[in-house]
Amino acid sequence: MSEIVDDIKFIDEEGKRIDGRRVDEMRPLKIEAGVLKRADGSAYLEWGDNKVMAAVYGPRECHPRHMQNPSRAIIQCRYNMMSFSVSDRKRPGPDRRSIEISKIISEALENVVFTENFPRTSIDVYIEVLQANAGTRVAGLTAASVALADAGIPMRDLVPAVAVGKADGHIILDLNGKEDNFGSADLPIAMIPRTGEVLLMQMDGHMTMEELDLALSYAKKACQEIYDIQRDALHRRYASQAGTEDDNDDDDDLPDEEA
Amino acid sequence: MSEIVDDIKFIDEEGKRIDGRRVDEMRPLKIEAGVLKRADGSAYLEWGDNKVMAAVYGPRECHPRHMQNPSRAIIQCRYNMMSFSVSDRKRPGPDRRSIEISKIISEALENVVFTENFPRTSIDVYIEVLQANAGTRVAGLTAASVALADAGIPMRDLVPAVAVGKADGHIILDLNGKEDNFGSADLPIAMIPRTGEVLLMQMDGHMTMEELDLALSYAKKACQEIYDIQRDALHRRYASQAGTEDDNDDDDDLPDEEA
Amino acid sequence: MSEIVDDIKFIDEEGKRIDGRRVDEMRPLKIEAGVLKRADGSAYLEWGDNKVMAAVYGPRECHPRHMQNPSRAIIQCRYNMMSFSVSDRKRPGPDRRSIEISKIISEALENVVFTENFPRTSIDVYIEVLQANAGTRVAGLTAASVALADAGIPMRDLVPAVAVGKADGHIILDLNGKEDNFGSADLPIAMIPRTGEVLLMQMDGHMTMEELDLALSYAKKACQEIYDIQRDALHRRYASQAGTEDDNDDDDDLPDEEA
Amino acid sequence: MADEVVSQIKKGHIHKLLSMGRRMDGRSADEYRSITVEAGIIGSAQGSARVRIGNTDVVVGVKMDVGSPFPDTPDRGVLTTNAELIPMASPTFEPGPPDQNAIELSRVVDRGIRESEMIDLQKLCIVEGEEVWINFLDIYVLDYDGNLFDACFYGAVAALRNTIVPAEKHEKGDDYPMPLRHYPIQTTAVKIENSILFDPALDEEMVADARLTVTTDENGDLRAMQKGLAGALTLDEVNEIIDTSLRLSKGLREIIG
Amino acid sequence: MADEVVSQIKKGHIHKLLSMGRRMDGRSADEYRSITVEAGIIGSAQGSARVRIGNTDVVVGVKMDVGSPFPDTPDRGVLTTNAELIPMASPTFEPGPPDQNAIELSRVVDRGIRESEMIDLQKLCIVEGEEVWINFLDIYVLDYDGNLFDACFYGAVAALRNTIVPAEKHEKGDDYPMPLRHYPIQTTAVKIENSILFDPALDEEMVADARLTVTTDENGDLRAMQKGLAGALTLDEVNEIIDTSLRLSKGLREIIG
Amino acid sequence: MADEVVSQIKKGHIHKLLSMGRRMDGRSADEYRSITVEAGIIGSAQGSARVRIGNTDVVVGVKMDVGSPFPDTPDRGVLTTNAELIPMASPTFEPGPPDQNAIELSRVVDRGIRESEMIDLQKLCIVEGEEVWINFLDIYVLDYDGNLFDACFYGAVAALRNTIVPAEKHEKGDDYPMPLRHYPIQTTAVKIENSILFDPALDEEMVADARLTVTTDENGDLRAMQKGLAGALTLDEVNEIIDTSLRLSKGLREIIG
Repeated sequence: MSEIVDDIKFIDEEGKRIDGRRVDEMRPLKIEAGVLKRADGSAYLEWGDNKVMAAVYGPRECHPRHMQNPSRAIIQCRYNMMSFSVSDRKRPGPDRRSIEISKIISEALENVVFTENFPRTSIDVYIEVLQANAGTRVAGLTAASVALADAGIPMRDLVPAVAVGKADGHIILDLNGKEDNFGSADLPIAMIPRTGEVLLMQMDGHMTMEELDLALSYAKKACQEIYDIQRDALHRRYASQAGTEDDNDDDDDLPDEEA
Repeated sequence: MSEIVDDIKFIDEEGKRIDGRRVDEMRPLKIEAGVLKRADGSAYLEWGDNKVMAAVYGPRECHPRHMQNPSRAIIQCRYNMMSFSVSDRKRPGPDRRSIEISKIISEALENVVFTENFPRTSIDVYIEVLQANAGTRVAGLTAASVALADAGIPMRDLVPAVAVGKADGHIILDLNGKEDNFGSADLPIAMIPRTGEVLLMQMDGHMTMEELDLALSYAKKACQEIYDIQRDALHRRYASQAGTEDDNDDDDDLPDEEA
Repeated sequence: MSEIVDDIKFIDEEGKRIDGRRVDEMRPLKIEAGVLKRADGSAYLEWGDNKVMAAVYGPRECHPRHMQNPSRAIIQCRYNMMSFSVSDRKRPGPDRRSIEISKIISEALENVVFTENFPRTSIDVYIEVLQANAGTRVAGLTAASVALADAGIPMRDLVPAVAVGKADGHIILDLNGKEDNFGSADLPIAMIPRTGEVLLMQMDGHMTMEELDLALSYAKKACQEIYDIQRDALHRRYASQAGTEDDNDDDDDLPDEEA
Repeated sequence: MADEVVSQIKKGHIHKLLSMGRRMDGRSADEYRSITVEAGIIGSAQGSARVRIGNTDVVVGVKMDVGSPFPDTPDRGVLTTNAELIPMASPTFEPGPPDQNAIELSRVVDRGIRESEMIDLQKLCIVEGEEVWINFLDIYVLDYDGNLFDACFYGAVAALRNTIVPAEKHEKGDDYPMPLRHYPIQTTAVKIENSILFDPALDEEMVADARLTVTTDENGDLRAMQKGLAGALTLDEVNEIIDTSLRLSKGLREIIG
Repeated sequence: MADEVVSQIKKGHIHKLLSMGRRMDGRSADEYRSITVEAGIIGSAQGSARVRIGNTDVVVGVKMDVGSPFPDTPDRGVLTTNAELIPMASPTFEPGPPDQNAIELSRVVDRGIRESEMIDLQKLCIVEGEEVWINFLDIYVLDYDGNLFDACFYGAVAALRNTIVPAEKHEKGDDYPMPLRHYPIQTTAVKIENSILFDPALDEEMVADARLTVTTDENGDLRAMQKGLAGALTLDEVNEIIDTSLRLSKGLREIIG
Repeated sequence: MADEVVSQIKKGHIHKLLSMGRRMDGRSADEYRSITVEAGIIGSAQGSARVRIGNTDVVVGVKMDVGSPFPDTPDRGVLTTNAELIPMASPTFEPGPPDQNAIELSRVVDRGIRESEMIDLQKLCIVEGEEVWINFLDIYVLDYDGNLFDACFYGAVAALRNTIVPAEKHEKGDDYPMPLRHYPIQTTAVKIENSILFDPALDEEMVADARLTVTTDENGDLRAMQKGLAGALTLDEVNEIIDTSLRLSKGLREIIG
């Protein structure tokens, strides 16, 4: 969060944001599953002006050896921003921010994958941000869980994630680039709609307890919405794989063994 | 190739170059084999103002393990310019240029070594440029194949290499430093005289098809000349090793099993 | 040693140094053993304005494997200055100076540890300089040998070390920061009092042979003094471990099997 | 493998105790171990502190230098936070550049300091767009027995409160204390099965399912949070942790002060 | 080992097909797979393109900044090319800095762009000896199914043709299109036993003996070449590949446009 | 393991010879192997030398450039010494940045040059506080057969004595020889059991207990020392080595000259 705030008007008299959204309205989100050939699973996502590709390899032999876990698979996520995805060119290679994000995304995904089915292996998740416009970590996690499902990896659920923030004194859902740069709080969160479980959560900035409550309520609603889009992407993927004979709307083929 | 060209005269009225050579004339080339004690094979080369040392270790256990090839030896070449070998001091350690050169030299040498005789091993070739004056990659490859032979590694042939280029509108053989800096094309090439096989070839700059033909004909002739100097270096090496009793000119002791 | 010397007065008319010491007088030295919980052994040292922590782990499995010695343990010391321990912030991570110091301290400690008792293992010694004021390498070695003893590692003796130097034309013992910066010679040395054996010695600057003799005689006396403080630290440590019933001054519980 | 077995046994033991409402060292669920703060112990630093929470032991130093501001904040000083998990502190820490654990740690500490606006960075501007004070906040862990997040944060806060801007040395006028605006407090809790435990010791951390670090200010407002580990928290648990954090923060603020 | 066996079987299969004059996917020897070019897809870049050749998928972006020229070319802009073989694209790609394959790839693409004098670097000089435009040409491989050399080169050409110099943002006057002089085209062929195959698919690359990449300009002149792999080419084969490359280049130039 | 066995056997052999007062190659204890110095062999360097001691073979080059002085020595040129133990020179040397052996080697050579005040660094100041000559002293080991400390030191001394400051090229007036004040000499001895041997060959180094490198000047004063290896030296042995070093230094100075 920048400290230079609040002289810009982010919410107009009619309660509309600079891009015309309501405070609790998400940017348009599109997800397509199964977009890469070599990867075991993949998903491409456009969310507002974010463009994110996720790919999954595994379960496969874990390198280096000493990281193997004898009782389960480990999830190794690598979140990366392409050099041209941001305003000033970013040097290729991991920086401290991307290493932290990779870690918390790995942890969130570990929660839903049945890692105990694949001892000693690694499930590798690669997230590449082609174009960034606020909220890339939640976009990456949202895409990654679709890619995991596309790879056929047994999961107890999908992981939708979204950021809520604060600008111009208002709690707003799914900050865009400008709102993020000049806003005064940011709270990325991943929540499983069915159980209300929080798998990823960070916060920085300044929020009262009341604002936090509002923010979490926005996030909860949005995660349900994102979850539906994730499921839809997988439906379309399975339908296209299965051809025309199995183009129904039944949920049975989705990876929710514990539903 | 620099783009600043052609206002310098590289060929005079009599067809002579700035160092007095004809367009199809090589700089003086001297090779000495067996110049280092610890290495399994070595060669020192002076070619115009280039000074290059090559050393070979192996076949020996391949590190790291995962690079081992179960059916043959791998050739690992490391081409390096010493920091003081060029006009402006070069930082020690590999740069992108030297990594590319190391790769293409490794590939060229792989062609002639009977790698299938030594599964799971590595044959390590080290090329150090003590002083550089255009054409160091072909000088390095030329020296390296002599060092391989000196190491007693079975090879089907030696690999002579040379650069042809273009300056002042003329195709010229074996560019020196000035011709290289201000020339308009460079074509390093390694060719086995007996078979005409091309093992290494790169080109950058600007050449018409006719110029390419001329360049390749110069290269072919030069490679034969270099090849003879390589063989001569090995003869002298064997003669000195064998002492006086075996100082003949016979080719039989050279590594050309398929001759 | 800086070359800018000698216009500062380091010894006054009464033979006293800028901090009031005589030429052959050490700065106050305090050592406490057993100050960390996780490490197998540890020692904290304050020596003038130096503050140094040493910790020992091992003998333990040696990583990487290829460094294992089949007939004995290896000693791996890592000397490090904390970023804020010096006047201008030092970037974290090893620099060339600390790598050299780590090497010579490892060698000195190898002399006294019965490494042959622990084949294939590593004994890891970590020295952290919290605050530096000249003589940190000898302070580190002095602390490290106490930490080794605290770890219960069999040793034939402790290793006291001190620096002697030259400033203002005088040989002086245990240079402080100012004397070190503007002095004209520095001679860090580790010597076992009982045998007079020199385990670590470096010198830079300018000394006549007579000055060297004087310097070594100062060092010898100081090493005995330091040795007594090391032993005292271990006594206090053992006493506190043993509780009140074994609070005697007997040397038998000290690690000098060959005494 | 052996580690795995020991870990399983330890886990069983801790779970059994927790089912009886007890922790291994006898603390209550929201009780911190003994905290000691020694400020100003490093003379070569502009500010410093050594903080112990139980056996966890960290040292923090602040070095200040004059340098250029970032282009997008020309009128503010710069804060750079680094944490080193040196191998002295634990058999599991390895030499080398900070790994993902060290990076997360330093970023969480940095976020707590930065987002609370604890430092008045505008008062660390010397000439707008040209010269500002650069703060290097360096954290070294000497002994690791759990809850590094809080130990390092308290060390950072104590070191900053103790920092003197070295203006004279740089010929920028008289020395003055680091300009501070807030005194944020942070707590860290873990969830083990259905228990929420504050200030986890190492053994508790090893078997924890989820972790939540919460930073609040004097007004009881949120300044930063970081959830960690693969386990989930319900919103109720999140709220419970935040409430307890606020309750604990007054006592902690007095200790760190 | 298993890889080795599969590779042997695949090699046998490909050789058998080739002996009957056929390729695995039914193409003729000088036929490219389907090529698609999407230009301008990255709004945060000054120029960009995503290129697919069959299943091979690459994205290229151009970022421009103002900086200092190299001392020996004070009146020219700077071109820096980097290729990242990210592990997303293939199970054989590993994280980390570019390896020798990525370096060769980026240097071959760079050479084709640079030696063809495609960019008029003199028009990217702002103040001689002081300020010029710096071009970062960054290539990311998303999906690797063979012939990266051409896919990346086409991506680079398409991205450059689509690039707008961001002069306004840097207060250097009005934006203008990247100044280009030539439209070079590159082809890559491999030799497998006695067959020369253009646009090798991954399976073909895995068993190829030699590789030749040829860059030519609109006049049919050579601008760059790179031979790769351990196999040999005869001069006749070199000439055959160059002739075919020239023949193919017109069609390719229209597709990349 | 095999290495260990061979090493034990070699050690036994060397010890047995030494007990009879002999070295493997027939030298006396204080005798150097044949030393050859070729100066000025690298035209692209400002100074250079190739030095062989027996089969040990090193090449040293000096490159000079104009740059900024260190803030604390504004009126002096800068010396930077680097030694590369390239894998060409020994099967035990590995590619990569300098390891601890290479670093100790370069620092010992540097210390001998620097502490002897061999170079008059003040004469390498161009404009105080702004421009000075930067000396890069780069050492490459081509063939390693023991006693690199001395070979590299002699190479450095010979290269410096042969260096021409490239003032004209940098438009700083006429070229002139490197300003030198002293001609330090260094010797290295090892202790094997109770013998002190100068100029250890590789086989001797492999079984040595302790090593002492001594640098002295023309006046017979000490300028630098470095003890190495895990073995101990008595003060008597230290004095014996220094005495012999002084005795040998005249002859060595003439050879290196």
